[in-house]
Amino acid sequence: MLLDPGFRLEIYRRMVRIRLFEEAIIAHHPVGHLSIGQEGAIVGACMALNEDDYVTGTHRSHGHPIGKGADLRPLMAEIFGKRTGICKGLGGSMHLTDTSKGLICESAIVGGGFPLATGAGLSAQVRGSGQVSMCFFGDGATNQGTFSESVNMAAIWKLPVIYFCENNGYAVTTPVSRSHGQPDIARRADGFGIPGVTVDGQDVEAVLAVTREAVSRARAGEGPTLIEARTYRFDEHSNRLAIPIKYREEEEIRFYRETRDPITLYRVVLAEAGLGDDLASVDAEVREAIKDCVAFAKDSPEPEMSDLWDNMYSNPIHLPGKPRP
Amino acid sequence: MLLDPGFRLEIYRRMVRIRLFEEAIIAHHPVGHLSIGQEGAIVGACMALNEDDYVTGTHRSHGHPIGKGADLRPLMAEIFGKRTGICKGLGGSMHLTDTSKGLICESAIVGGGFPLATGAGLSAQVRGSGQVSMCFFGDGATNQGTFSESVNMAAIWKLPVIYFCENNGYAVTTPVSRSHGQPDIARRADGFGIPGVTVDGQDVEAVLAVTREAVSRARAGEGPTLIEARTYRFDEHSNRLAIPIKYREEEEIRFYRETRDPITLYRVVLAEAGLGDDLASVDAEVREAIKDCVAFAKDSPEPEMSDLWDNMYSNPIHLPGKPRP
Amino acid sequence: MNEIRNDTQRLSYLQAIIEAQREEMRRDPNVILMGEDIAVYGAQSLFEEFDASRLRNTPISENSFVGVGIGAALTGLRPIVDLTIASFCYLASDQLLNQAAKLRFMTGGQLRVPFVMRTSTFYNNRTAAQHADRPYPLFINTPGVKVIAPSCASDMKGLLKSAIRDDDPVVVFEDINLWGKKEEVPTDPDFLIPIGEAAIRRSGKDVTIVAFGGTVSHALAAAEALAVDGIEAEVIDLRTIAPMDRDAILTSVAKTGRLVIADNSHNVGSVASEIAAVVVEEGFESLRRPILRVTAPQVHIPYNGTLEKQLFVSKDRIVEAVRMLV
Amino acid sequence: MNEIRNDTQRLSYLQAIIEAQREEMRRDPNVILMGEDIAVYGAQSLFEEFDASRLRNTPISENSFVGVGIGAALTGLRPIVDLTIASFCYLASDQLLNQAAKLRFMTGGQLRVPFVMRTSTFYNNRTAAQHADRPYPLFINTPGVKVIAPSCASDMKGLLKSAIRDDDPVVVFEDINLWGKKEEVPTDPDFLIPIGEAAIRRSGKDVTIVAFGGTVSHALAAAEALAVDGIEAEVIDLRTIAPMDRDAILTSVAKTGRLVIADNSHNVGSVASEIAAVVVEEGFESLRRPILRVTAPQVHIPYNGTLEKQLFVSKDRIVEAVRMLV
Ligand SMILES: Cc1ncc(C[n+]2csc(CCOP(=O)(O)OP(=O)(O)O)c2C)c(N)n1
Ligand SMILES: Cc1ncc(C[n+]2csc(CCOP(=O)(O)OP(=O)(O)O)c2C)c(N)n1
Ligand SMILES: [Mg+2]
Ligand SMILES: [Mg+2]
Repeated sequence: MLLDPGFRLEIYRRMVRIRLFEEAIIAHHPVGHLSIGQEGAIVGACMALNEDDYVTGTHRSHGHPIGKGADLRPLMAEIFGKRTGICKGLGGSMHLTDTSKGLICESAIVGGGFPLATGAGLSAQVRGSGQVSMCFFGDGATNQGTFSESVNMAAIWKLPVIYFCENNGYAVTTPVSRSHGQPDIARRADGFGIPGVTVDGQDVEAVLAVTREAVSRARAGEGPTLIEARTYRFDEHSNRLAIPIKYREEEEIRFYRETRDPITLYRVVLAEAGLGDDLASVDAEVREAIKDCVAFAKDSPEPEMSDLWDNMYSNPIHLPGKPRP
Repeated sequence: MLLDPGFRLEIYRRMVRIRLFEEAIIAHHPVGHLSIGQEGAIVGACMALNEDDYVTGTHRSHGHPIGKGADLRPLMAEIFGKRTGICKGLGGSMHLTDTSKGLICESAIVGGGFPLATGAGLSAQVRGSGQVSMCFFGDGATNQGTFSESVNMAAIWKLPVIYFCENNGYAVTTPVSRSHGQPDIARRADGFGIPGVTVDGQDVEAVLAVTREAVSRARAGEGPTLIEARTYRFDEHSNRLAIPIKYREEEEIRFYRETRDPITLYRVVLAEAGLGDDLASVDAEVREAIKDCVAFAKDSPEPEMSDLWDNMYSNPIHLPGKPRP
Repeated sequence: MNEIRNDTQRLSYLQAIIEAQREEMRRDPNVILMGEDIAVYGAQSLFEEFDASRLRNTPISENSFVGVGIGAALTGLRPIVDLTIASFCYLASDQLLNQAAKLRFMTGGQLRVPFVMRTSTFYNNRTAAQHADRPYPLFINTPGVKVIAPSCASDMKGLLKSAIRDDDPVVVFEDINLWGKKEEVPTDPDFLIPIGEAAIRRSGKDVTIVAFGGTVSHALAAAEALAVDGIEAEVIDLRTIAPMDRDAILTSVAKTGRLVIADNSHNVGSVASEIAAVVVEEGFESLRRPILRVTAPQVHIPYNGTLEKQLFVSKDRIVEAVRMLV
Repeated sequence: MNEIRNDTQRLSYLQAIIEAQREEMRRDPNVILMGEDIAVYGAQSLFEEFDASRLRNTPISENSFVGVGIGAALTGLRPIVDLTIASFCYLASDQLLNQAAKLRFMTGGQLRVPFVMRTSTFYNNRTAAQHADRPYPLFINTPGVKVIAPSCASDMKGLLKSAIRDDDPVVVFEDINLWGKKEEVPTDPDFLIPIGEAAIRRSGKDVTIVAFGGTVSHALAAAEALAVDGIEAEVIDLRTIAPMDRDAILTSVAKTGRLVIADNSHNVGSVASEIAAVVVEEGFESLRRPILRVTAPQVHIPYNGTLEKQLFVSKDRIVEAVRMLV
């Protein structure tokens, strides 16, 4: 695969945006589930998509919109619960859904995105729009019944859906080895008659390559693909949940942080490709953008009680508890 | 496999009991979903079990208790909705659950039995009782999320469960080819790391053999097995549902009825084994038993309103609508 | 039961469902129909007219095919999902209540969810407790979902068409005890009945009877029987369960001072309970007597048909309740 | 809040849950605990004492692991399933309502279902609408399930122990806003509080306030504030939501003639609605004023914490409601 240098820098830029966005969360408003360590999987998958392709994500929701190219200001304002947030402060950290970039749901119900992504694929097929639907989910989510149900439906109807597993090895404290009858998630694809591929999620271009193949199959009407990207979460499950037990070794965490960081690894690749000088300017640019979005979020107003009512239905309905006009 | 002649005749007897029981339903009280054509799969599976092993079944519920050796009188009385029915006339045709034979549920919610059977396996394991749990279900049911969820749990915990698919090719009018990403149901097992085997469901001894193997694995602590028995339903989906479309060929039905009837096929086997003379006496005996159970059902009283209240809770509770004593 | 427009056509309740779907599928290519064995449940004639791509026989995967419909609704289609039997609603309730009901709100209004889920209550049909639920209350506590329960063919047509054109998720409760009932139904392809408005089926000054779906005909029969004795009942057909037309109920009770509610849900936590709560909260001053709920008792539905049919709302049970009040 | 037996121990609400489970696991080897990451949700100390075979970390498969618990209950175990967050109840509602609730009945009493499902309401926690449900009404319309919602540590211990020993399915609603609250809790391993009985937390003659779970402390605070002005409120802690102690409520209202219900459910189809319906049906003669429901409004729970906390029951909202009645 010969990638254009500008495109490669955009890959790099989006990974750094996710990383610094979340470091800013840690510094300024520590809520939620971070994607730090998983940027290669996310960005590799998103860069294989067109802007109008659909995406569903998870409780670990910050990476997907950024990977898909969303503006940072409304995302950070959402983290802060502000009215200028992408969801007006109503959705929050687990739900950074930017529909202008094709996102239709970041589901905090684990497994909730499978049917929705599948439905988006059905919609694209019925309308003949040529769009594909990218469904992000974790290793833990594959044990939810909606996974099998949805993959099967996409298989029957040859829907243009890519089921993309960010396998970070754990669901909260539960390792894949103790929650899956066998640990190769991609192997589940065969039972539904679709291809399943495993890829190194820390190698962003490898992820891009397998995803592009899945996207072409989907656009060609050949149906869904299951991609399992092996990755790792560098931080705790969530900033907000105290974990009283030790379920993974310090050694393991150090190994990933020090030798398998997708950004560090990609810097080496780009440097070898002669793009080393550009990295620093991308870094600086992203740092500025982060500063800007944090300031924007801090300065923004909170939503008002009337916003709750205004976002409930497509038509005005007088419901119990709604202040009479 | 060398089977004792008495055991073989018992296999035959149970198949004939299912067949004649359901023919009596057609003649006397036409309700429900019949297992005619599927007796080989059901009885082959049940004969691999001990009396205290657990069984869960489906809306097509008549075969499982008979296969497991249940008395016919309470079953037929249940069909007639009588108080002497196995479920006191409260459960009915889709729910012939005889707990004295290890049955714990005949679920009319398609897929509802998977977790229950898995739980019975967990119970046997925790209590160290040595029992196994046999989960019957249809081809259509495998698309329910509970199938994958439950099989996976049984796989992780190596539970003594046998997942036994009566694949009769259709879910109501929907053929397997249009509802399954790929049609080999047994192939789904591999995704969960358990063995999956396919067997000719019209060959009762073949079914018995594969089930015995699965039962030994289960009792030995080696975990669950998925068995797919290829079978065929000779009658309509249900006596009570008008099917306005043609979804299977007359030719196909005739082929199965005429050449793949599990009872006819087994008669040939037994005759070849020199048991031909015994068949007629088994037939006569079963015919008598059926006559007897129909008469019993007809003569039995209906349940009373108080029976509804008496079967709700383990302790007396005064609930809205309950007549004050 | 609605005023007859220019042209009408004699349709059963089930035919009205099919015609409403046919007309909306003609009108808007984004309307699709999904469900298990949909041809069996009435849609076979649609297969003759529409592209198979818009008629999807689904595998048995309730939570997911409802969710697939919702996902399609988020992305340009207007899906109708037929969930056949209402006892299967629990399986699909997560996608309905955690996704469809919440997504517009949770995205700050970025998304709309033009999604219809049809489901039919199969009571009085000797199919026992796992097929006979009337889970009307399941979808009313969580806001964000509209719920309708039409009582006759013309209402079904007009309300279902409104549901299909609505940009919010709508659950449609059909009643199989009504499927065969025929009446004159407007043929105007723009015949719509607004969601959220009750109908006064009969005027009266002595007592208000609120009913919906399968209980409306019993309420009307009860009113006729009571009229013989000079008791004039006002019969309100709720038509929409959520959002509820509280004004129609309160206005009627302000006139009659007495209220009986006929609802085939189990008693506890029923739609009837909600109506009673609204009236004792907002209409207390006009209440002259207790509010009586005529519902299914708090016991499961048995297979035995003789017992089963005694559990549901009937003309006699409504008459008896009214007589306790007047 | 219960009368103190011989020995007590200071425990938080969450610790009371753990101790109740520990004692019952000691008492009966058939009691097991299942759920996702159960060690994280408080059970880690149980791992030190009990065999791993009785402590099952489940995959993320709510409908099935609840059903696995039910299947185990049918066959000799007494499982406790921890469903962690109440917003996930919809996913598991089919096994709960179509199987656990119905199987004793549908088998004519052949089976018993000694099954406990714990779940906690995560509101006021800035986790937004997909984590903040208070779906108390979900399990009350279908008969066959008992539902408890303890308001304090000792009640939690006594009721949860009763639930574990009960032969019917019991849903236990925990309230995370109470998890940290400590009080003296009896250490007697046979300390049990009967399911189905409400408690009068404070006597009064002017108004009845019915509350449960997280709203009880607000009701008591409201009563204290009202007492300053000479208004004596009777506070009833429902403790069990189903079957409901209707006699306790009706007796109190017979005395006070006024009723306010504090329930964090959304308003429509709430537990409060059911209580209001019962009282206007059976206690109408004693009612002097409208029944007011203090509930969450019919709007989703936002992420923004400032707005979120205004949606739930508070002392001030209860005081305001009472003042409208007296
Ligand atoms: C239906 C449901 N069950 C449980 C949870 C609680 N929960 C939140 S995240 C999580 C683990 C998810 O694991 P995985 O899918 O691997 O995603 P990861 O967190 O590793 O990104 C769990 C159990 C939930 N949010 N939704
Ligand atoms: C949850 C649920 N969905 C749908 C139905 C309606 N239904 C009853 S039987 C059936 C087909 C089941 O097919 P299969 O599992 O192959 O069993 P078979 O009837 O062929 O024995 C369907 C869809 C149901 N009872 N439960
Ligand atoms: Mg994970
Ligand atoms: Mg089948």
